[in-house]
Amino acid sequence: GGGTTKDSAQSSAAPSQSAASSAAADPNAPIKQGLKLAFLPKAINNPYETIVDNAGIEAAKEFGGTAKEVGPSDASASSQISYINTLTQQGQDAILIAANDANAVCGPLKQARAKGIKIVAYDSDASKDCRDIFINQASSEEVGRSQVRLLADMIGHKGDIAILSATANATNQNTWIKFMKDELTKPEYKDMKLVKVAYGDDEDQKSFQQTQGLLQAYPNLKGIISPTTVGISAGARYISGSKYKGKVVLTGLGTPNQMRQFVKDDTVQKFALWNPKDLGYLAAYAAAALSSGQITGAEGEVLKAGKLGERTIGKDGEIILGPPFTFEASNIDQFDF
Amino acid sequence: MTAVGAVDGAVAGRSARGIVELVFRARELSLVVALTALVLVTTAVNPNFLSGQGVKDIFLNTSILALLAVGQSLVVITRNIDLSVGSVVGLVAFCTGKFLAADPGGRGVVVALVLGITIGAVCGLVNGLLVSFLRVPALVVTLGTLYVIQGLDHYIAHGQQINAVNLPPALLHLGNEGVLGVPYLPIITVVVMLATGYYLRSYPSGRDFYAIGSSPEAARLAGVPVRRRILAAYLFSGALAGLAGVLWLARFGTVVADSARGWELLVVSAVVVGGVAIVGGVGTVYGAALGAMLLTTIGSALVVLKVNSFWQQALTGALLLLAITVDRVLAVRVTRLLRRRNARHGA
Amino acid sequence: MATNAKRAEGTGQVNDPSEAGAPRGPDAGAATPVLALRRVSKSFGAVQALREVSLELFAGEAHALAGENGAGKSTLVKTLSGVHRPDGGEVLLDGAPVEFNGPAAAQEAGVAVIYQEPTLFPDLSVAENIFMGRQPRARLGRIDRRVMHAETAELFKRLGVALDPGRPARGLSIADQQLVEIAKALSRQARVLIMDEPTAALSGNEVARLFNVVKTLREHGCAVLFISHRLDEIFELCQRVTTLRDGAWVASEHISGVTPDDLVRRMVGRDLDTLYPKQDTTPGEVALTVSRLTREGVFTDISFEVRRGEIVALAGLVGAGRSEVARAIFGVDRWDAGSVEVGGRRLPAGSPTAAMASGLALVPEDRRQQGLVMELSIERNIGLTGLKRVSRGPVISRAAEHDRARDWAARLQLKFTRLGDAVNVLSGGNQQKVVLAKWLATDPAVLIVDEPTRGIDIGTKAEVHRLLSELAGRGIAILMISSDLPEVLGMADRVLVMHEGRLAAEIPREQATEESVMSAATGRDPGAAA
Amino acid sequence: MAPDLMTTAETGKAGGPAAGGRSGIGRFARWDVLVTALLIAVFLAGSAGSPDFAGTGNLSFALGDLGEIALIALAMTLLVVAAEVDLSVASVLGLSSALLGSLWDSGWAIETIIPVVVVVGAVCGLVNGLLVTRLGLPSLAVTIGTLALYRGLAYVVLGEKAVAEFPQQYTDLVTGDVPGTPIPYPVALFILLAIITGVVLHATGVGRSLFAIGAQEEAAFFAGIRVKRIKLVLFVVSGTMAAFAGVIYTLRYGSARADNGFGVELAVIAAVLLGGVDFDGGKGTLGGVIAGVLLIGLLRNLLMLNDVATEIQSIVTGLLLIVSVLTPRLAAVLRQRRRAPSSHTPRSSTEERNR
Ligand SMILES: Nc1ncnc2c1ncn2[C@@H]1O[C@H](COP(=O)(O)OP(=O)(O)OP(=O)(O)O)[C@@H](O)[C@H]1O
Ligand SMILES: Nc1ncnc2c1ncn2[C@@H]1O[C@H](COP(=O)(O)OP(=O)(O)OP(=O)(O)O)[C@@H](O)[C@H]1O
Ligand SMILES: [Mg+2]
Ligand SMILES: [Mg+2]
Repeated sequence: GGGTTKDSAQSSAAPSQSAASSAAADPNAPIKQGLKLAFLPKAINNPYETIVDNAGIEAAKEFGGTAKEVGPSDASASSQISYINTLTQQGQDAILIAANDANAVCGPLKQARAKGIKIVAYDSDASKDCRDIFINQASSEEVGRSQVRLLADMIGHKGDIAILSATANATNQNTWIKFMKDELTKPEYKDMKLVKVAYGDDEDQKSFQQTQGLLQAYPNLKGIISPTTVGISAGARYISGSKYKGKVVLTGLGTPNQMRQFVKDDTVQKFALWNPKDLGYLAAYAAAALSSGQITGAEGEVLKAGKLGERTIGKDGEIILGPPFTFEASNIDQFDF
Repeated sequence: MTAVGAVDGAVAGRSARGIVELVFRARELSLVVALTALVLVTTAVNPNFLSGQGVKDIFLNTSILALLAVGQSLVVITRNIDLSVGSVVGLVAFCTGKFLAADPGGRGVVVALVLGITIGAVCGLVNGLLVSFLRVPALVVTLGTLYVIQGLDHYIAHGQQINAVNLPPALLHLGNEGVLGVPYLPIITVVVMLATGYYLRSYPSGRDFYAIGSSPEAARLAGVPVRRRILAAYLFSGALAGLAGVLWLARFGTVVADSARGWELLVVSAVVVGGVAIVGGVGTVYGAALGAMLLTTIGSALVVLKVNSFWQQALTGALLLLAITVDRVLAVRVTRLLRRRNARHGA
Repeated sequence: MATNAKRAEGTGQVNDPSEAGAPRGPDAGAATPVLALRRVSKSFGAVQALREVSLELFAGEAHALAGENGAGKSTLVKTLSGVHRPDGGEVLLDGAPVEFNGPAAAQEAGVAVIYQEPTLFPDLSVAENIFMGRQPRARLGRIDRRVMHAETAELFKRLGVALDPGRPARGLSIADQQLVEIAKALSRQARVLIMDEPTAALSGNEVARLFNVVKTLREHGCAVLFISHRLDEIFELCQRVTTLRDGAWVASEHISGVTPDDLVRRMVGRDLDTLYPKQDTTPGEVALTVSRLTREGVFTDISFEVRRGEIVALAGLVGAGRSEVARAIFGVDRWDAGSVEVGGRRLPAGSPTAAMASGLALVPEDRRQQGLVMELSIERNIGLTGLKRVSRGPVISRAAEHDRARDWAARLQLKFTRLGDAVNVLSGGNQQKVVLAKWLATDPAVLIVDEPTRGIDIGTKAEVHRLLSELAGRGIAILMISSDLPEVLGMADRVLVMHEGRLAAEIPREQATEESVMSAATGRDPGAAA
Repeated sequence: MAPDLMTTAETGKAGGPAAGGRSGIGRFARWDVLVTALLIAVFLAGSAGSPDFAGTGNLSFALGDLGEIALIALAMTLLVVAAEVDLSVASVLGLSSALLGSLWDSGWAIETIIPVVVVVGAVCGLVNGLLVTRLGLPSLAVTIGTLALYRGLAYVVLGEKAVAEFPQQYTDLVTGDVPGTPIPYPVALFILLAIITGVVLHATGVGRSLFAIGAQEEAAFFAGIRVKRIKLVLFVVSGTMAAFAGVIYTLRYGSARADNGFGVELAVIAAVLLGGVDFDGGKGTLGGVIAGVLLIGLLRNLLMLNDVATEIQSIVTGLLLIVSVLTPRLAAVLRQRRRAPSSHTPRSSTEERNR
């Protein structure tokens, strides 16, 4: 019948063109002085995000700009919106955002861009057409697949496994999980079975109980992947105090400070992460380069990122920080974040 | 004739009392039945649920919520409410953690407990003073202090995290070990619950709380020190929230500012499911603790039963509604029974 | 009569009893009063409730306090019991000034009070209600429930009350609540017992028992202050009487020296019309028909009719189920069987709105819970039953609402400061008038009044009676529930008597006497049954 | 908007006896007036302190951000005046958002979806209402239960997904301004509904009944007011309004998710209480509530513009709530001291109640 449906809306909507790509880049332009950058993390009380943002704030000082961190106290989609609006009103030069919801933040971000504000997404991407660049901590594909490899090695490619994720609609998590599932279809994992994806909502206590539930519900569980810093530490804590210690292998993404204790007491053998400080650093440089006109976010441009050297912008305006690093008992003491 | 009437009345009255008592007991009884049914069904599906580890987990999970519910029920019995408990737990867990982490060798469990309970009690004191002496509505005040304490907590924490490695081992021991296989946490909760319950039932000052909730005006006329009791209820609730904060830290080891965020409604749910009337005057701390246990056990059971995790929340809500509905229907039945066996028309 | 008039003159002019040499207690002269007020004043905002009132209570006397509604009796009681602090003057205990800083302090000092409005804990058992704050203790300070229940049962036996000490107070009728309050006060074994209209909700039997108990107490040296609007009770129980008018002391005198007429004159400041001026009317067609109405466990098989212009009284002992019948007819409670017809049309069960639409009105017995919204203003309370009438379209006309309230306040001689004041600042009697106004303003065809003059002073009572009679004269059918037997006999064209939830008798006006009604009410003489 | 506000506050004499005298202090000590004064103060301070604040762009943002809270607060005011509360509103909002997303995703026409979603909201309200009125359960307990239930159902409906890409003409409708004015459509709608609600509450028989029900339900029932039916309708209205707010929310953010509007119920309650509505029922004005909503919203906006940290914003909101109930209380005490220096009159029974 009549009316506006998804199909009719999609067919009529013209593919929106990114406004940024119209201007030409000048790779040799100097970085402007006194740039004002604003980091907008998922939530300000997430320790991981704090490390990232503080590194970015430090980086801004390096190139003579100022940066600040503002944000909501809960990681909900809508609470970031008022902050984007306010930052737009304040006339920042660039907004760096770890989007809680790729689409919800889109409208306000577009309005910001209309006012000439550059948008850099980091950690968790916003929709492609409402940001200039996405700084990906690691290739999503690489993260997903490597986690499965890591776990498979530890459990001998055999047994039931589960995933303990953050919130059910976190963009980055879902992308990783997609690649994990894909990796598992390969023949070498034919004896491994993914029995459950659980959500701990990035809340410590909830993740703790989810782990507990998983272990009870699936007595044959051999391994858990928790690709979120909150989840892996909560999971490790439960396992270390339970009878499952030494029987169930836990891996995922975590910070060394959080996990040190559990690596030392043998609850966890290996886990991975990139250096969050580098992520913040790179994002700050990307924002500065965009604002100064060195890059526009088009594929193939090269970003000069201070001490990190150069990174090439990939497809869809993505810059990849680097491969994730695997921590284990032998190397963990070299890190402090 | 009088004598006959009186005797008749007494006979009819006794059976009526029996029914009333039964209903009061029935609340706790029906909770126990529901809990047993839940555990049995879950165990039938997955025997692991009732394994040593499983039982231990149920009790560990319940302890903190039950402790908060015990404190909250005292406040609710006086016809008030304390929405700030969740924030207090967060504040205490973080502050105590930070304090201990500064010198994990020198500061032990006792210091942590004293500090935590003191912070909690101070929060309770503020609530209590505002509600009892300045007579501002409890809901508004504690909603206000919820925001204030939460803000304070976040301000102090500012994205930091307390890690278990930095905490004194004795504290973590408290959270995860026990005597003779029984963890300390539930022991603490049960002791607090029994002591509170006994006090409320058997001591005149304990009855004051019920009197105030039942009719504040009558309580004042009867010479009950209304303000002091309300202050005491908040102080107690705050102190227990402080204790819960320390236990939280001990159990989870790693804390950020967000511990127990949003728990205020969970605690109130537990109390209501446990049969404490939200309008005051009725209920026991045993019921409240059982309510807390039922709520947490439902959560655990649904995971074990492999119920789609999206259904969990919906089912929890539905069960809460079921609990209060059954309660109400029972109460109406009893009232009708009382009416029919009316002492005056009796026999 | 002449001597009385002279004394009234003498005392009426002097405002200080000590100077006027007011009569002393039984052991006048030597004894100091147990409890006394000296020149006590108290005001609430603009209202001066007490002005320089003095009063002395001696051991072993029953002292009555008389006055119109709003004269300040309850305020005086609350001042004596430490609820209110006086603005000026002092309270003396055994001759020495004391300052009670709360009800608890007064209780410590041996003052037990029955307040005008029962204040019970609905969720606690009756026994706990009685012993709250001073429960019998067992070892380690624990409450000894067994002793508590036993003592309660003992008290109830003395008062002849058949209540179970273990039942919760919720659901007790007003009368039973009042009895529990009485038991509570008696259990204190106080030196001073203050009773603010304890009998307002009680019928003859309970009153008689209460008086017996009070007399015993008095003989044991207890001082009693008694407030009632039923003058015969004052004359039966008390030795002395103090009268207040508009917050001021008028007289304190021996009861033997005054007649009821004197007392009324002191209270009201003028002579009164006859109390029960029911004119004879010829009843018109049937306005209300109740047939075989039953609500299980409460009343059974109630059938009667009320005609236009008729006042039918529903009499019976407390708890006979009269109020319940009224509530069911009006639709507040559901009935299990039977039917109610108003003007020939059947009413649906359980809908006050439908009852009102067909011309029924109910003045309920509990004005604080059922009659009034205590926090709303006088005019809004009166307007509440006629929101459609004072509206233009959907929007309320404030002017119409105000006029309606003003007219009725004037007709009922309501004592108020502003129509915009909340009803909870009014005295009990004046609150009752607001309830009456609220329902009379609906212009009903059938008016049910449940204890219409409970707590109303004698002057207003006459006014209410005149009003009811006038309404009947205008063709309204009136069903009146009353525990005040003289009122029933004086006003009713017919008396229906209920006993234990059944209609025991129907007695026409000519045959209605105190004996015939009481015997039917107590179930002694079923011969008179309809 | 300001004059409209004041008249609504004026008409709300239902503030009742406690509000009392017409004297300067008495008038000032009323919550709603106080909150309005605070609102004006915040507005002036904001305009003086930062040039961006009073710009139409910013105000339009700030008001738009408040849209859903304000809409739900209207219905909530009616409920709280009648001494009930609906804590499930945020969950109904989430459920309606999830349903909208799920139906849209499965190819329904948006013109069909919106009415369906609103009807579902009404049904949610009806369930609340039936539980409260038919079974006589306390609404606080019931709606804590349905808060979990409806949010859970939202997850059941949409799961982990986030549905986006709603049709342009509809998203424009909720983000765009009424032609020729800087007023966003949702704000215009809100003004319309606020006027209707204000008239109903303060000038009609139904409004009177609400105050009576809130102050003394039994007496209202005895006066022939259809207490249960009115309450039932209020819950349905509340559910409908929440679902409608959910539609606006979803379209405005262009993202349908099960967790949309999480925790909004406390913000709404805070605004209503800040506006001077007594949680015991029977007292309050709509003008006060509107002032309360605006005050919370503008203050947050102002603090954000000035880079005040989130945690401080939360502290300020909390303190504001406390101060808003404390000030009239202290003013009353002071007044009493002045009038009768020697006495500490205990208050009447109604004031004694603490909630
Ligand atoms: N709390 C109060 N606030 C304001 N006014 C009050 C208050 N209590 C009593 N009043 C006023 O004081 C006066 C005396 O009231 P009080 O209750 O003492 O009368 P009363 O003699 O007991 O009357 P009744 O026979 O009707 O019970 C009345 O005008 C009443 O309106
Ligand atoms: N809500 C209730 N629950 C249980 N019993 C009740 C309730 N209300 C009244 N009763 C009982 O029903 C009986 C009839 O009460 P009702 O009030 O109708 O008597 P009454 O003849 O009007 O006497 P009075 O009004 O003087 O008390 C009483 O025994 C009373 O205790
Ligand atoms: Mg009185
Ligand atoms: Mg009666």
